[in-house]
Amino acid sequence: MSGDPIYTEMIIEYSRNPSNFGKIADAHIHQHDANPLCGDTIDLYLNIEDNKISEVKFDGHGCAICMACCSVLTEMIKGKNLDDVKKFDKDELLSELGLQHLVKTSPVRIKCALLSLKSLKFGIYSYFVDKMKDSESAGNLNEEAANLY
Amino acid sequence: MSGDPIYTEMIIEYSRNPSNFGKIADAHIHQHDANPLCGDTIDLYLNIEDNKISEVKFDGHGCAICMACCSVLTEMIKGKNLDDVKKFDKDELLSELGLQHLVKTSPVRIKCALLSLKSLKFGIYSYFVDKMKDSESAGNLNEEAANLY
Amino acid sequence: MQSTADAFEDLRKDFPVLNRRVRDNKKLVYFDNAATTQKPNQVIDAISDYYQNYNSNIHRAVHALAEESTEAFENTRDIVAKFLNVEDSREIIFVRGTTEGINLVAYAWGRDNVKEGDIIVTTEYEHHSNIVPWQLLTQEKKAQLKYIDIDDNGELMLDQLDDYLSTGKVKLVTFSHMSNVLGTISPVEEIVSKCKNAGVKVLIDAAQSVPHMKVNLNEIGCDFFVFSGHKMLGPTGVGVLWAKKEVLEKMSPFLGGGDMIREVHKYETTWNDLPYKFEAGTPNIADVIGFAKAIEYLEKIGMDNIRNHELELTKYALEEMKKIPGLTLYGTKEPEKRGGVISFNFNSVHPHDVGTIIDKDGVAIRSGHHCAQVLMEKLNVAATNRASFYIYNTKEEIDVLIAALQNVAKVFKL
Amino acid sequence: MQSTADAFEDLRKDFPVLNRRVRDNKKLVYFDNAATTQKPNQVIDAISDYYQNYNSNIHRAVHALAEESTEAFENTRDIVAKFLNVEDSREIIFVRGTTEGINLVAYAWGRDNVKEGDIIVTTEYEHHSNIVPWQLLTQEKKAQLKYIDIDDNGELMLDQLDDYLSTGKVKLVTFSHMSNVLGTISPVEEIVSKCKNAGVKVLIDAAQSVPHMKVNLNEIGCDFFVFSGHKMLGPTGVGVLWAKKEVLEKMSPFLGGGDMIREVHKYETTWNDLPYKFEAGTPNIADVIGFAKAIEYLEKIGMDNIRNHELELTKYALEEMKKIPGLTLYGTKEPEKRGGVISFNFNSVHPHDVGTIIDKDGVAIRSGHHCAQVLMEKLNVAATNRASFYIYNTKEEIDVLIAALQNVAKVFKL
Ligand SMILES: Cc1ncc(COP(=O)(O)O)c(C=O)c1O
Ligand SMILES: Cc1ncc(COP(=O)(O)O)c(C=O)c1O
Repeated sequence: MSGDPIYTEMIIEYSRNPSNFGKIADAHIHQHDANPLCGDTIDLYLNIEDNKISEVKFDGHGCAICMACCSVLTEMIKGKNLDDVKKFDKDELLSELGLQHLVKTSPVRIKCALLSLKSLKFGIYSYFVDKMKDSESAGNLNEEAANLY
Repeated sequence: MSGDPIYTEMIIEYSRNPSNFGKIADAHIHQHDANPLCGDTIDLYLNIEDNKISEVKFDGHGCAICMACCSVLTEMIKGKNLDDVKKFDKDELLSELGLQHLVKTSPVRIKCALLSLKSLKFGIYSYFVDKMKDSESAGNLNEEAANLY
Repeated sequence: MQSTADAFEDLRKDFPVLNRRVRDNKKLVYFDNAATTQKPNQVIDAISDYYQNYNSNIHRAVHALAEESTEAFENTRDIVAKFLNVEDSREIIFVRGTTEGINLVAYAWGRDNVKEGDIIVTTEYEHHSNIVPWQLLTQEKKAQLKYIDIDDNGELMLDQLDDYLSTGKVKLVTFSHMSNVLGTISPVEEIVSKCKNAGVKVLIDAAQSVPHMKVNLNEIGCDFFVFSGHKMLGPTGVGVLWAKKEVLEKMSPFLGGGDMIREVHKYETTWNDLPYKFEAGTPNIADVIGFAKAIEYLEKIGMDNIRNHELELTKYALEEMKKIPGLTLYGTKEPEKRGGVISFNFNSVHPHDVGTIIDKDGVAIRSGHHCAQVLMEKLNVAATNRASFYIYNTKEEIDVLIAALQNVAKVFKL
Repeated sequence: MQSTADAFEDLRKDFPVLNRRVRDNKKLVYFDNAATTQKPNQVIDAISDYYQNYNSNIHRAVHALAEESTEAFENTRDIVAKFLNVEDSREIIFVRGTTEGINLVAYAWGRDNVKEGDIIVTTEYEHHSNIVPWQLLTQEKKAQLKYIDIDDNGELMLDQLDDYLSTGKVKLVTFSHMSNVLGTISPVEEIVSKCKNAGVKVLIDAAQSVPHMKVNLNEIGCDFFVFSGHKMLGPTGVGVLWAKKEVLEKMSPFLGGGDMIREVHKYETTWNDLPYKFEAGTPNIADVIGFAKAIEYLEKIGMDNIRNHELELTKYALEEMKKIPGLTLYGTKEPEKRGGVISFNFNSVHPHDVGTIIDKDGVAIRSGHHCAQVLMEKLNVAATNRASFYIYNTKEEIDVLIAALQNVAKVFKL
């Protein structure tokens, strides 16, 4: 089955051994989200220091796609500046795993892929509201998260 | 249009000049009913003496079929014994006006034809309950009225 | 499109039922369009195609058929949104029809927002589906239901609205965009701006307007907007409730069940995003998909062309009917102020009898109270006859109606 | 019918979608029947025929088309009543589906009859549509929602029901006739008799039973009974609520609008007779008419034959699946106690991934929580795979599923 457009070595590997899997006690940001279509749930934990993502973990149940995307997303944002993270978009994430085609081919599975990103955006949204008092950025994040799929 | 199976001379005539049209003040029985399909309403008034229909009138709006049937029904039951009236059935009424065919040909118009009979049955039903304490007859009347169309 | 009358004549071929012969082999003249319209092959075929080729439940499964049906279903939402000029298609909620849509608002918004003493304003020319839900709500909440009366022209007396609004107790004003009996087109702009000034929510029953004229929801400024697919070439069993996202988000859910949830636990549940929060259970998938074809069909003709076509028919019919002795016409005399709906009575002949007699000539009109008994009470009649037009109707068909009415006079020896 | 397996093979020709090729030209194997079933030509054609020949709104008009459509619509009510062995077809109420039916009861019966402190009993294996409406109701009324748990075999622990009933506070016991995840068939007789002894009302969610086995409502003795047409060869958008006349007559109406009224006045309204009191607005006419053909189709095969056919498939599938290493089966091991629904998990592979991979081989199953998250919590999984069978499925198709599952192991290098 080499050449499977979804179940690449990389995705299977991540689904077995997800990166950054676990909880952060008393995280600055804790976002819970669910995919109402399949029952998958994830919890995303972020700590922020000096406007940077100093620590990130995720926890939950999900399919291989969801687990791989959570893994890659957390890897990609770790240590990043909040301003960069806030601009992070779905193409960056999907292309890292070669999953851009899902946008067109699978309206159902794309939701598995982007659940992580949606949680991230909603998670830092609250942070922008409460801590940064930056309602413009917050508004954008909220819109983006809602329109992701 | 001679030979019209519904709009016979007799029906047109009754619709112009209904029999027993009007109210009875303080009638022993007053039954209001409506045809929810078209908005027609009738009020049937009955006085009972010595177990006989001593007086009967009806009032309301209705189509030619409804008016003719009300007219004929009231003519037919006036002076009749309650026990006979309670057995009165739709064939008797419809055949008097040559409208038996409506049962098969027009599920909508049959309701116009039988509104009068339905009111009669519901009207004397209450009388059998309250005055005659004859719950068996009352039950039958109620069933008959509900199943008329 | 080619030039109008011909073009409209031409589209009759898309409607198989128009070839029907009824009763004694009479050509069908279908003038009961305000009740429900006929359907073009494009819509009928889309439904068959769905069942023959990709029938599947939607949203949740990952298999091929489910992806295809989900896409076709959600595509309809986008088509509806574009048709109404709604930017965010998540504001489009599929319901069975106008009746369910209004009840949804009465339950999910009304139960939370209407309190004892509050006022809900409706009008005398409403359909029962825009009266009864509010009677139920106001009775339950000990609130008050008030009516905007109509004048002799069949138009709303808007100064009454001012009086109601000035009490400060009005929570909702709800009215039909076009009366299904009189054809009167309501002064939407004026009503909405009065309500907005007073901070009052507005619901528009658009069952009779959306099928017949261009509607731009981005401009109207109402809060709730409801209509039925079957009155605009679509299948039975599909309707739309539109409301602003902010309003929908704050509303409690209506029906509970599958698809409207995010997570269900034994004792608590969180709600899904819009629009799914309000679409519990398996929806009417096939018919929603068919409905898309109805909208595409209408858009191809152009809503302005449709309005003009109907206006022409209405003018013609009014002219011809005025010539018939003993015929009473209801509603405004100005055709521009009304849609293609004409209610009338004929001497003292009961509408039911008129309906039955002209049906023998193949003419299908509606006779009755048209689910508008409050209006009937106002007009002081039990019922009226109603002829209502749509895109496939012609002047020749109106001539058939006129001739059939003459016949009624003969039967009743008038 | 000719002898069984052949006869069932033969009816595949009535289902056009079964000829579909999906993905890389794979033959479709449709095992998602618990979500929705495919439709035979007889049903599809009946819907087209309605739109092509006699489409009209029902009940109120006197013209030819309205008479024909009204008769076909009401005829379906009689057919449903006979199918369920219900004597009085006025007890048959058309709704959109199971979800709307249950919500109707929760609103129209529940709001009047459930008070603070009262108990409503449901089960751990319910579909969300038989949980969420009761959560909403009990929360609103400050009543309590209690669950009958399931044992390791996936069967209800009925002694818990005894405990609940002994409190004297139970107003309603509601449960699914057959679990849509485990396939478990509930012990209906026992539950109903316990409830009747306690004077407690019973609702049966029959979404998964009526399509697959003979049901005799005259014998069951429950108070409310609900199911969906689309899960039994019928069109989407039609379902049935049955309840005893005495119960329905005492109930408040649910949706307000046209057809459900007797007389509407400005400030008060009287209700129409049954069943119309609960059927507000234009119903889903075409699909109700199509639904009649689905029932006729099932009756021609015979519900007992259908049950046997599915039992055979289920036995075969369970045997074959047991041979697959790493495959976990849920629910009772005794095929006679279950319907044709098999839920399973495969090693640690997430059901979504299983679904996507076998879909490439043309096999359509469902992967997810099946709108039964309370049950998922109990089984301690987020989701399962579910294969569910119907009349047109074959053993050969089960072989395809088995082969496809082997493939999943290859992809995940198990
Ligand atoms: C047991 C059960 N109850 C209720 C439902 C809901 O039925 P519907 O979606 O047709 O309303 C389903 C199917 O999804 C079911 O399997
Ligand atoms: C103005 C108006 N409102 C509401 C309705 C009800 O629509 P439906 O029966 O499709 O729910 C109708 C049509 O019957 C109507 O004309």
